[in-house]
Amino acid sequence: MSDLTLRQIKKSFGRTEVLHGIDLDIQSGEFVSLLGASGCGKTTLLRIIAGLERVSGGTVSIAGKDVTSLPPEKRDIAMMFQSYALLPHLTVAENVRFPLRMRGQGSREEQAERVVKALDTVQLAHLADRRIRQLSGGQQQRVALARAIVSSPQVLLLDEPLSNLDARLREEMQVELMEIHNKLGLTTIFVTHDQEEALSLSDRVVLLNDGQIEQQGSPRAIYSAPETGFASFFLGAANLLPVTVEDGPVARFADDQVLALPETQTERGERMLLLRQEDLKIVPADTDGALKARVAIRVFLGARHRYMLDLAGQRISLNAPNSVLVEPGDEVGLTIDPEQLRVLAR
Amino acid sequence: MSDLTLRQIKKSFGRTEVLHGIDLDIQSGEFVSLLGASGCGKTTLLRIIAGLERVSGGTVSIAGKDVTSLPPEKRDIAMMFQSYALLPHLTVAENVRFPLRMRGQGSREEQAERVVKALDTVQLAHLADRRIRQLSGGQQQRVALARAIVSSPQVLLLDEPLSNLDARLREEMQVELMEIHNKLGLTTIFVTHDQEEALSLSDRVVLLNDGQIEQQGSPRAIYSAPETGFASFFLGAANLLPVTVEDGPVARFADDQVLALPETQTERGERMLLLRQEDLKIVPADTDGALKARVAIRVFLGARHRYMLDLAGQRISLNAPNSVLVEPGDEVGLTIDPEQLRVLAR
Amino acid sequence: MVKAIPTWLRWLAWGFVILSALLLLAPLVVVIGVSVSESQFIVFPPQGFSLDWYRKALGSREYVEAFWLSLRLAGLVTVSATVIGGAAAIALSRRKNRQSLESFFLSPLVIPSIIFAIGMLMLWSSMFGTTSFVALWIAHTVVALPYVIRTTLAVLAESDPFLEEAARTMGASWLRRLWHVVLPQCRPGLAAGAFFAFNISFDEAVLSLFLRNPGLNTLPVQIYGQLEFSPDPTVAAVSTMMIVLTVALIVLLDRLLGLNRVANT
Amino acid sequence: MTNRREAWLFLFPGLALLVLGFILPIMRMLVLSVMGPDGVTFEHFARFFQDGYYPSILWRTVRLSLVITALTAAIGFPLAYITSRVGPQARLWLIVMVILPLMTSVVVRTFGWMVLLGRSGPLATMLREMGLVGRSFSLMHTESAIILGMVQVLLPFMVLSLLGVLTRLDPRLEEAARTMGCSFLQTIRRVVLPLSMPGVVAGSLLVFTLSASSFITPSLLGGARIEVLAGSIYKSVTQTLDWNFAAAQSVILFFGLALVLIPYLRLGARHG
Amino acid sequence: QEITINSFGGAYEEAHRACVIDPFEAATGAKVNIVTAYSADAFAQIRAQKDAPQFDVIHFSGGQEIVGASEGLLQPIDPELVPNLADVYDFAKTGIANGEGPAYQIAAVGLVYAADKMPEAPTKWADLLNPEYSDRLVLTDISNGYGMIGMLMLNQISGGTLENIQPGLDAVAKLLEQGAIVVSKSPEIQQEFAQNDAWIAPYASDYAYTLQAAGLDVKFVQGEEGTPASFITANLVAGRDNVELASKFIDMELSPEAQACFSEALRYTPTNAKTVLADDVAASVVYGPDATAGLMRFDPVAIEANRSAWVEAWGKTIAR
Ligand SMILES: Nc1ncnc2c1ncn2[C@@H]1O[C@H](COP(=O)(O)OP(=O)(O)OP(=O)(O)O)[C@@H](O)[C@H]1O
Ligand SMILES: Nc1ncnc2c1ncn2[C@@H]1O[C@H](COP(=O)(O)OP(=O)(O)OP(=O)(O)O)[C@@H](O)[C@H]1O
Ligand SMILES: [Mg+2]
Ligand SMILES: [Mg+2]
Repeated sequence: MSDLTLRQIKKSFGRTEVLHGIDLDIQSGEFVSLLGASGCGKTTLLRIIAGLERVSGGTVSIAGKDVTSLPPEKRDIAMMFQSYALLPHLTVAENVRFPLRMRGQGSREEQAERVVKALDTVQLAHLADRRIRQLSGGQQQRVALARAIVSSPQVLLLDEPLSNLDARLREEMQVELMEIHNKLGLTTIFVTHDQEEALSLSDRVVLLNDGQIEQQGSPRAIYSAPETGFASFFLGAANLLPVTVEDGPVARFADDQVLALPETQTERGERMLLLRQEDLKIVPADTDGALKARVAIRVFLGARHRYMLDLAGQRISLNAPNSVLVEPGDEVGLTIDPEQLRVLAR
Repeated sequence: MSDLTLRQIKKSFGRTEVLHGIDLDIQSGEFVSLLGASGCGKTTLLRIIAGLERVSGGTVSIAGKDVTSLPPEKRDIAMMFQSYALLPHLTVAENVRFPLRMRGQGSREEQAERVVKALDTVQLAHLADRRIRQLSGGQQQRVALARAIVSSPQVLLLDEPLSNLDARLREEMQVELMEIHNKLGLTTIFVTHDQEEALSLSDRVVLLNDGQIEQQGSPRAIYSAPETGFASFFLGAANLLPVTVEDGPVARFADDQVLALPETQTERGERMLLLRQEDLKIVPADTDGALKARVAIRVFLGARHRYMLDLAGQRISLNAPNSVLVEPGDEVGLTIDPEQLRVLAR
Repeated sequence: MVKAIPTWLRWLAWGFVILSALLLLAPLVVVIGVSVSESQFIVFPPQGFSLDWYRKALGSREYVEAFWLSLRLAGLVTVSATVIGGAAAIALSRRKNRQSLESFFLSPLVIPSIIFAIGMLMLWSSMFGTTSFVALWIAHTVVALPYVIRTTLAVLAESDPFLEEAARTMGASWLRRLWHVVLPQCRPGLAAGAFFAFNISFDEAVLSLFLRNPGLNTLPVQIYGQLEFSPDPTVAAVSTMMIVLTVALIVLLDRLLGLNRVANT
Repeated sequence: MTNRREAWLFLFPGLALLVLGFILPIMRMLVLSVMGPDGVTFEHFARFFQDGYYPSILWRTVRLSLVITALTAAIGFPLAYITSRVGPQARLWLIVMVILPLMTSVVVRTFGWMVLLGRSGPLATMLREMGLVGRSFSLMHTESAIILGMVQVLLPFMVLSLLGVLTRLDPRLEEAARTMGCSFLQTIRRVVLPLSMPGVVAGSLLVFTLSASSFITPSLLGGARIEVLAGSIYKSVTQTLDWNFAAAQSVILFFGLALVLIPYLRLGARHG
Repeated sequence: QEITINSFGGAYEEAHRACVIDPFEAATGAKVNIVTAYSADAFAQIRAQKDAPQFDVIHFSGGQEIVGASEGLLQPIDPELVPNLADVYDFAKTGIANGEGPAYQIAAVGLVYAADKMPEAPTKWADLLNPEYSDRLVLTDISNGYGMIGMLMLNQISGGTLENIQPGLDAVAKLLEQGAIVVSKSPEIQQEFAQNDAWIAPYASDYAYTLQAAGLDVKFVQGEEGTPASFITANLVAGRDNVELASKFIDMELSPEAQACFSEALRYTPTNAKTVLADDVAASVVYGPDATAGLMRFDPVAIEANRSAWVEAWGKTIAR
């Protein structure tokens, strides 16, 4: 019902342009994640979709209708702000009821019911009568989330909605969000700085880099086939190493170790080799065909360890389950399925 | 030089007590993480250490001296606020320089130099002259971080310093924090909601639950030997299942499947079985001695998948590398090293 | 914490408050003293004790009528100035380039009221004939306007711009936004402005002096006239009653509405 | 409704009121400043500047207003800060204390000062009994009396203007400053004061203009011998009936004040 | 039917009501609206209201009728409509021809002194110059009508004239140097006598009586050098339509009964030759054809012509 289309969206603050022409089509009911480095323009893009920010160029249309200059209250959206923007003079429950009152949705009793439900969803029903200033940071964030989901808008915009929650709560909230999304078929646009969150929740991931869309696609596609160095670097926990691709085809490292490449690799010359962390396996150093590396640092992460290894004069990192346990200083081998290797331009 | 000791710290807001007697000793130069659910009192505890909040009971001492009623400016601390608390009337650089000016550290030039260095650390040197309101959320957080680390206080208090940063930046900031900590030997107390961050960075993890210390210890100790259900649930990505421990010793599940327990297990009767996610291995359903479970949900996380399995009428979850790939609906087997099993009271 | 104030400073603060109270209240003590004095004059310390002046003030038709007129006028002026001034301040606070408009709205403060009074009287007479309550109302509103605008603008300068935006995304029309978000935010400023407006009107003598007619005698004009010809403690009695009334009203409001709770948000 | 329409809707009543209810009437008066018996003339302005007398009145007016403004700010800021930070009950009484003076007629209040400051008033009597001053000592009819009286009359304007801003300050900013080594007083100076600038500007604008254009208190406390421009204008209107000159003086006062105010407004704009 | 007038407030207004207004309303059945306005304010008001005046009868005590008449704000009185005018002393109706109203009362200006404090009672204007009294002397700003007359009198005894008031200003300057104070409003005079130990002030008989009535031990004497007088005039305002009723009101004010009543209440000198006063009242006012003939009036036209310049010169003289 409400496809969202952005065409050549540009935005400048004073003389600095922060969005350089964004083209984006979002299907009705889609769950889209916006991913990108800090300061790349995610919030600005959301604000433009919400109608809070005037564009410097380009058009926004919803369901085929140009809404570029439609004021936000006329768009059927709900937005959760990165800074929450809770109304300090209202209680928690009043804050959550606010959009319902404003949109005149339902009778007083229905509204109260929906507020209770939304607060239950974020596990804050017991604080309904608190003032905003008396809440902890995470509690405030959850109130903001409840306020965003309480009315059922066509488009739900969430700006880092879970950043201040502990992992447990975060997981539960993710599930709740998914359920709401599936049940109501909302179009949801979700800004997050957590790749796993983006990949696990969304139908599509849009990767922003410095005010431009770097790549977009399904989580699987974008993860397994990053098109640029930035994409692979940013998305996967990937290592990029300079190599020379020679006939074989093989990749030759700076220290003359070689690694077989898939047959499909036809280009030759100086390239970057992309080694995704999870494709690398630590094996005994004397394993056949394994690359040789030395353990530099080991960091305990609980369920796994993070290793920094020196390979051909470069520092690479990977996570390994606790079942693999090597010590800093050890020489180890690294194997990788040639099919998983990707070669990018330098 | 500056051991920090908390003794029986209590704090009430009005009639609700949010800290119920916290005892904590922190060595000079230690890096301590405070971990706990949203609203459990982490920020409140930091504020008490900083001298911003009056205690309802108990004492705070630094280096053996009771400082419970010492005003914050007399304590040699730096604190980063969860809400940043940046001064809107100053520029980025002025904000960062503020603590230096106030403490009269160094000449004008030295201060400028240190400001530049701190801004470099958080990768914001190019925005030094911006106003705070013109920054993105993550940029603001980084300014707050720079302001906290620019002076070299005895005690550094960080309240979720990295929550609004993307994974890449976050990792880099973690490394920077570690380096600063190691170089200057600061006592650092770090609130985070990210377990991996807590485990990887800190010398000690303090787990708060509802205003009380649930458990504390080195990352390894606390992770591998959680003392309570809450601790194991909160820290590891752990599954807790009700079982009956019978002679053998074995654990009998609700559907009469049994699992061998280590010999050391002497108690019998109704217990909870703790299955840590990373200890569970998905194997073909017909593997000998494997528990049988059915795949309910599979979620793509990029480097791995998250599976929800139905085991003996309960839902358990675990992450598995992409090399293991099973479909929802499949029957699978689960194996686990008996030594990794832990039995807790119901 | 803000509570962590050095002890000496705490004492200093109390000393300061006491001195300020002295400065603010000393003349009022004189006024109250004079009002219960037996003496016919405004002398202090009071000589004897008598409530005659209260009897006289309350028994005087002129005083009572003037009081009600002033009250009605001040009430209306408070409403009109607060509404018009508040709206203007809100609009101004949203403008980027507002300095010239802002100074324009300040101008009634810079012209001596006598000039305005005479000008108003001339204009009104030539256009509408004899002056009326409405003329007084308009004139007082004009004078009270800058107060509301200044105080409201000051408060709005500190407000969080995201709040109104958030309300917009929640579908709040401009009116609802105004009512539910903007007004609560500028409440302290509006309250101060409204109070000033009331007071300006209630205490305004010059405009009232020139714009009045036989049926339009405000309390300050009445007091002024009384003082000119035969100053006696009746005016002190009237003022004392005003003081008592104010305190009573504030305390009552506090008991009923919890002014503090409201002011605290 | 679009933003622009809304802005105009909000501004319109104020603008209309000001133009029709203020600009129009004062123009009728102010044009008199350039009107002579035979057409346009600047003689009234020339008269003002013919010798040092009127300029000295203007200068006194501006000077006194500045002193009064500075004093009210100096007293009003701490008072407002204390008021905004004490408990609710104390705050209520402090507010009552601050606004009470406004609830008595200016004239009556000023009479209170006249009694206090007069030759036989408590103050002079006390000083006399301590042998510090002579028999005829009186604070009345001095600039100090004007300043004292005006500060009392105008303090509420400053305090209430500031109070609104101060109560809305985010307390965490002060806390942050404390953790960065600011003492309490430094916090006030470095954080609270800059952030409450809009309130300071608002309050001092009100106080400054009020003290420059009021004449009742100055003329009663300062006496005939210490004239201020507003008093002189009043005199020209009602006593010497020289309205042209009154208008000229008003124009000059207007520009005199504008000269002081414009840089100040700019300051306020920067902070706001 | 109704008319609108101004009165001066306080005790004056009470007397006005009792002596004129109430009888007038009783006699004519008309209603009288009173606006309490001092001469100066009232004048400013009628000037500004030229297009739609609200007053029918306006009273001035400071010579404003001269300017008013010359600006056409006032309407000449028709003697036919004001029969009592015939009995009024000539000097009190000199301006009738110009359109000014007649004086219906005269306030004599002399020396008001604190009887209980003065070492010896003053008798002449020159006593004001006695340096011993200087820091107990209260002068009145010449923006006040009585203040103007007092200053002109000082000027006269110091050798000045209406063409040259410098001697008067010099005398004032000297007095101020010696500690005299200047007030600008009547209530301040009361304040000075009641609270601040003032001894002597050149001021009017009516106000002296007000002070006495309020319980102060003050006395009024006429100076030997002469007694300048301030005239309170009743004027018809131009542009109003019930001239007849207004004229009747003025007639009532000029009647012997009303004048006697006023004198009784406030010790004004009556201007109607036929007025009869009780002895005790007569003793304390300037009364009777001879005595009134001895009153002097500074040429109001000259005063009006010079007022602006004098006020300015005075201001410069007294400025600190
Ligand atoms: N002023 C207050 N009045 C009442 N309760 C308060 C107040 N401030 C905090 N609380 C409560 O105290 C508890 C602890 O708050 P605190 O801010 O320390 O939590 P936290 O552990 O930092 O949580 P988060 O991770 O969400 O930031 C919360 O439940 C909160 O609701
Ligand atoms: N008012 C402004 N004036 C100038 N530059 C601005 C302004 N607001 C934002 N910017 C800049 O625009 C860029 C994009 O900001 P935006 O808030 O959209 O980033 P973001 O992607 O949401 O970042 P984050 O993850 O840190 O929240 C940033 O570099 C920021 O510095
Ligand atoms: Mg953002
Ligand atoms: Mg917190």
